[in-house]
Amino acid sequence: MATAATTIDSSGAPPEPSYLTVKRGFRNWIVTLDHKRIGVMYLIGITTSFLLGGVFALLVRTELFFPGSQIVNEAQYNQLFTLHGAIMVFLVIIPGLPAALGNFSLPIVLGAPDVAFPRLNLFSFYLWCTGAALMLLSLIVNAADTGWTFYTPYSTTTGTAVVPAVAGAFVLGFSSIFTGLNFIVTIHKFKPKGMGWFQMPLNLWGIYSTALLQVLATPVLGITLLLLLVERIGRIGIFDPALGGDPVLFQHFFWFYSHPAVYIMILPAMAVMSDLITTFSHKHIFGYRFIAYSSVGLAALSFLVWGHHMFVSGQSKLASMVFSALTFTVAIPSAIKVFNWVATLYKADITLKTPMLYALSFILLFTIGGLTGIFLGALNVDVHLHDSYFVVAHFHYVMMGSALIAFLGALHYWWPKMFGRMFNERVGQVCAVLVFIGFNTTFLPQFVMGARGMARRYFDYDPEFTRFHQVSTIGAFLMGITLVVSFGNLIYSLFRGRRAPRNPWGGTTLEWQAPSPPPLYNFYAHEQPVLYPIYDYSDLYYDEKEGGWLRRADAKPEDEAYEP
Amino acid sequence: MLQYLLTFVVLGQPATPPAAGADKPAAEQSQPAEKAAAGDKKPEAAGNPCDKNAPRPANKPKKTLPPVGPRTDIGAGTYWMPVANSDMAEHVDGLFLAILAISIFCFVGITIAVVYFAWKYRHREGHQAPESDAHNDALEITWTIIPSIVCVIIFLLGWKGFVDLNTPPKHAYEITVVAEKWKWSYKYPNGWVDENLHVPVGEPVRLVMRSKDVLHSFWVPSFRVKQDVIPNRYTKIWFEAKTPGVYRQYCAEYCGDRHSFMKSLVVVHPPGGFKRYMEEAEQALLDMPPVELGEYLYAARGCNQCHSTDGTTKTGPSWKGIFGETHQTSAGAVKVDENYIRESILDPTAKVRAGFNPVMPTFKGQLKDEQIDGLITYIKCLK
Amino acid sequence: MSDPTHESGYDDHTHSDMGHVASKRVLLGTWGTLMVLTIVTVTASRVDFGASELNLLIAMVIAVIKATLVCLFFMHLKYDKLFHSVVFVSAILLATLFVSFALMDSNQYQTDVYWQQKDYQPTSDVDKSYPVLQPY
Amino acid sequence: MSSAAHDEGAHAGHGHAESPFIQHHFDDGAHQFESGKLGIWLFLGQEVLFFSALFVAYIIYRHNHPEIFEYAHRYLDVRLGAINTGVLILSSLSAAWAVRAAQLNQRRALIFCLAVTLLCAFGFLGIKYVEYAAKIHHHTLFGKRFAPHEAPDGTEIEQPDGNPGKDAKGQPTAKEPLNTVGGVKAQPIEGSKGPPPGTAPVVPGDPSASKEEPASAQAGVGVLPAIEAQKAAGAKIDTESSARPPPNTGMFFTIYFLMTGLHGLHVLAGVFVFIWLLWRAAKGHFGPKYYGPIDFAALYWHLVDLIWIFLFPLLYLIA
Repeated sequence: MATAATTIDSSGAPPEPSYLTVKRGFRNWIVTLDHKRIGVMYLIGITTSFLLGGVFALLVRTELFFPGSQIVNEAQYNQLFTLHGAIMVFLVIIPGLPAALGNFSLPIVLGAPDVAFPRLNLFSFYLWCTGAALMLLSLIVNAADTGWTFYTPYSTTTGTAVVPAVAGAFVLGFSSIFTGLNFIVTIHKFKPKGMGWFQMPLNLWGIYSTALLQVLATPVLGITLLLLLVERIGRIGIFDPALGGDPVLFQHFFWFYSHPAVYIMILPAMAVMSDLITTFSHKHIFGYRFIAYSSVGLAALSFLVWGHHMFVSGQSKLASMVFSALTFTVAIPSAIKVFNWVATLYKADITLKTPMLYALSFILLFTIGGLTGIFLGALNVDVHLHDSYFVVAHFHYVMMGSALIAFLGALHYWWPKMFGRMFNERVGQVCAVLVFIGFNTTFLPQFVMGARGMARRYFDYDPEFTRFHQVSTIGAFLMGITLVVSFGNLIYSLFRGRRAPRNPWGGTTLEWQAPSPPPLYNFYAHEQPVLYPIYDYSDLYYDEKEGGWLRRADAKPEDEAYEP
Repeated sequence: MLQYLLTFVVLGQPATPPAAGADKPAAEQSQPAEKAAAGDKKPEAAGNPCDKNAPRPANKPKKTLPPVGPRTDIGAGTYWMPVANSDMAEHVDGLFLAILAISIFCFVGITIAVVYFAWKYRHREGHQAPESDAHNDALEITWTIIPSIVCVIIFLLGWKGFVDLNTPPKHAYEITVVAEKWKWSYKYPNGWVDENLHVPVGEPVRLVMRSKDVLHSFWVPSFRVKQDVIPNRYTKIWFEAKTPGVYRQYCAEYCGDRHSFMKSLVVVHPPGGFKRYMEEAEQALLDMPPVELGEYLYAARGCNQCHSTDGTTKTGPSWKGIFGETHQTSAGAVKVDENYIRESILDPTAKVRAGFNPVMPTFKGQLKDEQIDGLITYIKCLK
Repeated sequence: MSDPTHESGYDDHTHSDMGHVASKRVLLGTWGTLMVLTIVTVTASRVDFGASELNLLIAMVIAVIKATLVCLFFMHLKYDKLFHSVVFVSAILLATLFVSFALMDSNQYQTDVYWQQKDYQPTSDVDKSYPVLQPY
Repeated sequence: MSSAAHDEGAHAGHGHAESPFIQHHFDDGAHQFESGKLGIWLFLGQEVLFFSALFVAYIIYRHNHPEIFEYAHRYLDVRLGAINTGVLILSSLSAAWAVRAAQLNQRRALIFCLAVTLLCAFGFLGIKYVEYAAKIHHHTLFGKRFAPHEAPDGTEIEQPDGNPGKDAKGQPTAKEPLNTVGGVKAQPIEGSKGPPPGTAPVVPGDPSASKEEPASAQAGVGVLPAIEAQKAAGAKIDTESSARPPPNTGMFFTIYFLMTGLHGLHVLAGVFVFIWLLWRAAKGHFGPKYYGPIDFAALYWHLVDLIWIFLFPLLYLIA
């Protein structure tokens, strides 16, 4: 990270070096306690895992271009989609927004020097690395071919390397728990004076409800995977039907965690999007309390609905009915959020910068993802659609279309603050639009294919689905290339990018008062952050020389924007 | 490329499959060739009875069952759904299209709002964000109540359909389905086991399913039914086919390497066709050489539960090398020959061997003479 | 769910130092009650209260009493911030929710479960139907 | 996991006016203590959910197969379980007392209480070792490895390889003919729900189970009348004297070893934490201004005791 970061301020040279340059050397980075460096290390890990998972996705899609075997045989194909699923879920999207960007932004937005437990934060990162290493071990030895859900009795009887993959997910679970625990204590104990619960930016509401889910749901994944490991190695018989066990019980254990897990993925995305939309609409958010309450409401309701993954997998009629009814309660808070975002755009002053393009495509893709969830919530329609490509398209719309697009939007939003460099706006905007087009080309045909009878996780398919698979593969490659280009654009900006001002987008949250990139303790000693009313843009004006937004209150007498 | 995009998004007419023409059932996937009961053999005089593939007597050519016709459900459905072949399928399609309409309405509404606002309130010279209030409780309440009502309605419709899907009529025709790693086998009441599911048209059929190893899932898109098949547990579904034809059946729950090849066909016979097929199957059953028929019955009729063929005593004596020996029984010493075995099958408690309990159930009326002869030959050959 | 803390993020502490100091009497009293309750629950298990559920119920009631004693006095929940109790109780509520839904479902389909699987050898011999135990 | 538990509590690091252990980013000792307290409570909430899955497995398998639990729990020694409960309650008392001692700056009392807690923990693990050794010796292990030679009350059990069992004194036990029947499992005590073990359940109103399924269903049907006849003749068939344990009794021990094993691991983790705290207390780190680690370790220990308070009746006291 050899960026000579300077902040443009009156005295020229910065009083303190930025967190990137304060202590150089690989060793300093590995043992750092600074939440920003840990966030950057997470970011590096997560983006590489994302590109690796993406490669597996493209291999799966190439294999499916024609029926019959193209580049891999059926066993390898099963390993490919399992790795694609496991890497994307456990390594990229669960730690993605909370750990990488949450770690960076949470303390600065609170105006605090660091998270509550810095060493626990570093310990979580080490756990993430151990989990990733175990997953790679499974990949190298004989990749697991059980699907990312590890359903028994197949996962306990297959000959592939399931134990390292499951052990990796077990360890990653604890990394997620400790991150969540850290964030809850930080939000409770480090709020600055004057920032009560309802003066907090919505991003923190999202991170808070995600952290609650991470702490209270992930342990059940831990115990489930522990039982799976002991079952597979020791044949204890808890999930083994021949010894009196019950495979459906494993599904209950697994989905009790995994549905809150999908909310761990989407809640931080919604949180960041709320901030993004209000910043680029240059207008106060519409319905602050409703968005905040729906975040916490989603966190609470997500514990009640796990049975809708098991409507046809041997769950009783009574339980299916109860879970279907509860599943529809979860649809309401999501709808409220989308309506509030659209209402925020009303009578706004919208600048379509890259992060805003990602935010708008998030709204549209999340709407499709949410609405297709209604199909899968209705019982008799789900009987037909379950385990078909309709489900594949649904969860890609919600996970990739919403959570990952939000991750990209947030990454572009905070990039100037993280690295003090502005990325190329034009390239960013084009990539955002191309990702939107590529995504829809990939997954819209899968809805139709799934409803027509294309089953999930199929290596070979009946010829009548060929056309849909071909369109989907083309879309997948378009999206893959665009994502690589957008990451390239960001990395290119590290070396050639324009210096970033403190407030490039005109945000009102505290991180935009910090220099970019911020010093080790986020704010200079003489420049403690001032808490302005939340989402009030009237005081901000765009300054050409600065290349960013300034506050009239800070204007010096010689500036023309000065008002006594 | 454009043509691909147009076919599914804009034109909206069902995408015709590239491979026109009849899709031969056992063609491209390695669908196991239609296996009649016995392999085909050269006609010749009957040789040693224990030789399973002994040449068949000339006058009895091997009976083969009629091959399954080509699939009739390709491209037959609407744009979204495969052909609806049962009235429950109609309900599912109805609810699906209702939800689809609501979804398209909401999505188009939101898209128009977003695009319009993004354009009308775009940042430009002299444009200030006009005054607007930060929250409006009445609006919030309305867009909470309306989606809730819609959701409740959808839930109720979905639940009603689900209840119908899970309560089979009393007189349904029952077929046992056994799923094992990458093969379905359908056991019909007359003992015939087939690779494809044959059902009569217009009659409710009930499937009692179990798995031998891992989770599988029985899914017939045309009937809109799907149910996981779990080891050590019976799971049940029912459907009533409306139109005769051949429909595709899939395994929907991931079950290992050849999960995508684990599929079969559902043959809906026109009225009377099913009965004819079952009779032919019955004949094919009895048509095997006696020793193979005996071995088949040893497994199919469950003799293997109590009698082993490798010498270990289980509930009953082992059949290995038993033929010709004399054993103490409750009615004195008896030589194990044809009529002792026939008597033990039909009236098990007549001469119970010493040291074993009279717990064998009688098979009187359940086994035909050819089947009993088959069992006797099989026992004779167990050296 | 959320507990509006004061601005400064931590409350002023009214006691001499940070936490509440438990008196000897409270500690020994709690310990004594816990030991007595243990003896009670052991003897109660020997008495046959008719239906086996009744025994389970009594044992659980005693266990819950002991648990609340430990929480309130040994773990200072009685004198502590409310949010700590909220966290602990919500964890327990989620656990009971998990138990009740899983039991509701499992109880419904038990009639279809059977153990005498024809194709498996009886459990006493080696399961030939399973592949050899993989190293991992 | 537990190494992280004490991690967020105590942060040895460069000094601050009040006590050498206050981290720089905390305003003062109280702020750090409050944050640590909330952190440990969240960790305890997480631990509750970590154990919840085992309680779910216990309740489901006990509800569906009560005969296994009634039969198998008699292999456990209630006296040892009760002693263990007493030991853990005593260690809870000493842990709570250690917190009090730290708050009142009584260093010797603090060291004494920590030592007592450690002793009790070792005692608990010792008793657990004795119990496990007994189980391994009697072959009452989990899953397929459950093949004990004698029933809970000492009478021999006929081994699956067919040789008739011997009672405690070594003579072949004279058994009613019924018990030698191989495939038939003993009839459970009346009043138990669930299908009679060992016979495919004849599902009421489900013709398929009996009509179509050959073999075991019919064999099962064939056997039941014999047992009914035996019962009609007034002979009380109960599991104690009968030769063979209910099928899959290994499931009880699967859950027993899972619960007590995981609990034992947490006790072991607690032992390491308390050794580390004893060492720091001896060096005089703790005082009224800084006793966070002691308080948080005590809270963790109380939770471990809490879990055992529920484990003991559930596993040992099944009437």
